[in-house]
Amino acid sequence: MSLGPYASFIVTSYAAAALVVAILIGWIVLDYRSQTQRLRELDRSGITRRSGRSAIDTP
Amino acid sequence: MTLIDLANPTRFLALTARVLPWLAGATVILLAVGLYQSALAPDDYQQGATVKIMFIHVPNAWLSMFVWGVMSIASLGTLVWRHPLADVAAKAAAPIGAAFTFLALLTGSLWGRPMWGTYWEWDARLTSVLILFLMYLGLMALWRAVDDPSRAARAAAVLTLVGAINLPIIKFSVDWWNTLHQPASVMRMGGSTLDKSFLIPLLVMAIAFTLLFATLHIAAMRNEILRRRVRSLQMMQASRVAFSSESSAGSRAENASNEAGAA
Amino acid sequence: MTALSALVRRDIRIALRVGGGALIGVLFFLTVVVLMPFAVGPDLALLSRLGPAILWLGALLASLLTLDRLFMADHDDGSLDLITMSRTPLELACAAKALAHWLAAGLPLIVATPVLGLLLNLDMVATGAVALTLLAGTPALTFTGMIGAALAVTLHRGGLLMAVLVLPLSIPVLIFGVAASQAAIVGPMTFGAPFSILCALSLVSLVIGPFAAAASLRHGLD
Amino acid sequence: MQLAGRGVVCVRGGREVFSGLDFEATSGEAVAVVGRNGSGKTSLLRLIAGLLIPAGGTIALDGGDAELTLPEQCHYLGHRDALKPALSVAENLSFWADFLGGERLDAAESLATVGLDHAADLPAAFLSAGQRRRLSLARLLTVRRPVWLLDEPTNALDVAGQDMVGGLMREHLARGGLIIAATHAPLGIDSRQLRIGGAV
Repeated sequence: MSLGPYASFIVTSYAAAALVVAILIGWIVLDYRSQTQRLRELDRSGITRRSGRSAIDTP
Repeated sequence: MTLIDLANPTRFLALTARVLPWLAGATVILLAVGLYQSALAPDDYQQGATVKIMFIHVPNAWLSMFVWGVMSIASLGTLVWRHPLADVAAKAAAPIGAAFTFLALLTGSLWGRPMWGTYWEWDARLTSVLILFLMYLGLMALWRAVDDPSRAARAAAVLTLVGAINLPIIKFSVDWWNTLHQPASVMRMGGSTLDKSFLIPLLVMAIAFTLLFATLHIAAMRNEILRRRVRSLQMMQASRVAFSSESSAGSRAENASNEAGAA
Repeated sequence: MTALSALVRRDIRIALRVGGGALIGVLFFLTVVVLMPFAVGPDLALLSRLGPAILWLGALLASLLTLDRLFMADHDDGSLDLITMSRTPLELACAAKALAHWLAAGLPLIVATPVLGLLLNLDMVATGAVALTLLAGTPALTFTGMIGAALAVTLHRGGLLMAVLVLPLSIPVLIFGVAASQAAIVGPMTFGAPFSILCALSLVSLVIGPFAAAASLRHGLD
Repeated sequence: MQLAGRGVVCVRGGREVFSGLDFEATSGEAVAVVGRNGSGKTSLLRLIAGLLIPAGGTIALDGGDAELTLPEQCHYLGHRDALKPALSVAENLSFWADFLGGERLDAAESLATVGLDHAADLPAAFLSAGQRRRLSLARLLTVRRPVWLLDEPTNALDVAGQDMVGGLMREHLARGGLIIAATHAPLGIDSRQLRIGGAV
């Protein structure tokens, strides 16, 4: 597979797409961690939802 | 399973926890297949190897509009059906849509540099995507500007729907504006029927990216649900502190109203 | 120094948190600049000639827009009373607030400039020149705009009145900012002369702005 | 330490609010400023705090820190809370402690005193009006100032909160502090009354 004279443009496109998608995934994963962490802290300090269930329904 | 079943955030979380790994797996497999096929695709007689940028540009361009469509339906859900997860869906989709639109613009201009000799051309299509990108950013700014998500939801829903109606008009007027000033130099992508060797990888990539969006969107919706849960629990915590320190003096009325506000 | 750095850190934190306005300024800048080609037409040669002027106007309007609430928010919640009473001279506190505003709302404009330069068909040299002049000139915009923000508190009127008061004050900055960038792109003047005047304007405003703002705030106490 | 005003004249918006006002307060003493609405209670506090300029007369503090002006030795607790909803409770308090400077107490301790220690990491936006008032009071405890100027200090507070404010004021007076408070309700501590603006 040869990319011809414009290889750098093609590689940059794919790299940029990979980077942006990686940032999106990273943001979502980190966000999930921080929210569950906060819920766990709230749970530990005895704040529960009205239904009485634990705030974290999913592990 | 119906849409009503999904209305319960707890059930949504439980359901998506099971669906999400499968969705992510399917995305990875399809992306791998799509990338393999686009690597094998022949060069275009006119565009040369730069046609490979299309395999990533077109799915992103498709998603930039598709995500706005998803957000519009979610906005209808907020305004008309008052579906409790609709504004969660709309809010979670906006940053992802903005990211895909950004990629569409970026890969478009990286394709344009070798083809047109310039990174940016005030071409009708590019320009309307740029406006779409700005509208995504404006929507995200609106969500960020208001602390209370349920208050921001209606404003954002109205803006999304107005955008959905307005985008074709903007596109049309930009077309008109552009041809008025610069008739000849606009190069068009369409027109020629695509060869199968391009069409199949393009389709696979488009489906893969749509699946990628679905995965990211559901994950982001889960985060948003959890964020709201944290928020309401924190408000309960704030009023509970008052309860423990003030209950001795018999100020239960104030606390009761606080908790009602938090709930 | 702890007092001033605490003030700077607080203002930046508020600007970047949910509800803060720092990033909306950049978005406004983007939008204004993107609108310009629709007004003048998509002629790339014309756009690259007008580019520096468009970028400067966009930055001017964006920094003005976000300056509106510089003192108003602190006045409304009573923070300004405590700042006035404190052992930190009001002039220094004003300067710290303006610095925080520039860091949170001015710097992002300069970061966004290369992208917009691309849209306006500016080459590398021209984009660099505009970014450099903005880097030297936006502090002047912030520190003169601060006077207007202080007057807005005194007069209990923000928004358009402030724009009318401040825009004439920023004319010199605009002239030398655009002149320096044009000089770098087409000549015939050297870049150095207007650029050093621009830097001088910034330095002068760094001194005058805090004093004028503090004086205006003191007289507006009630 | 003695705070004294002689012949103080207050003019606001072209209207003379009060004139020829004399008052004094010594260490360990609280003065309750009373009077009907519009008689200038808040204006008097703001005059002492240096936030208004008197149209006549003098206000001076004898025996304080000679290097500091009167406003720099005052705490002013006004109607507005000087809180930023975007910042957390602890961030709000530590900002004022850093900015105001001087001798300071542990922030966590004063939050516990006003009953907000559990809410330290929550955004101030979640607080109720009474809790915001408590957070403002925590500022008075964290940063030491000899003169407290309190404008309706028990506003928005429940009975327990009012008792707490009473306790804090007594403690401040015992430490040799000085309090000027504008109030409609009884202050809850032994205080001298300063009536302005004629009969209620």
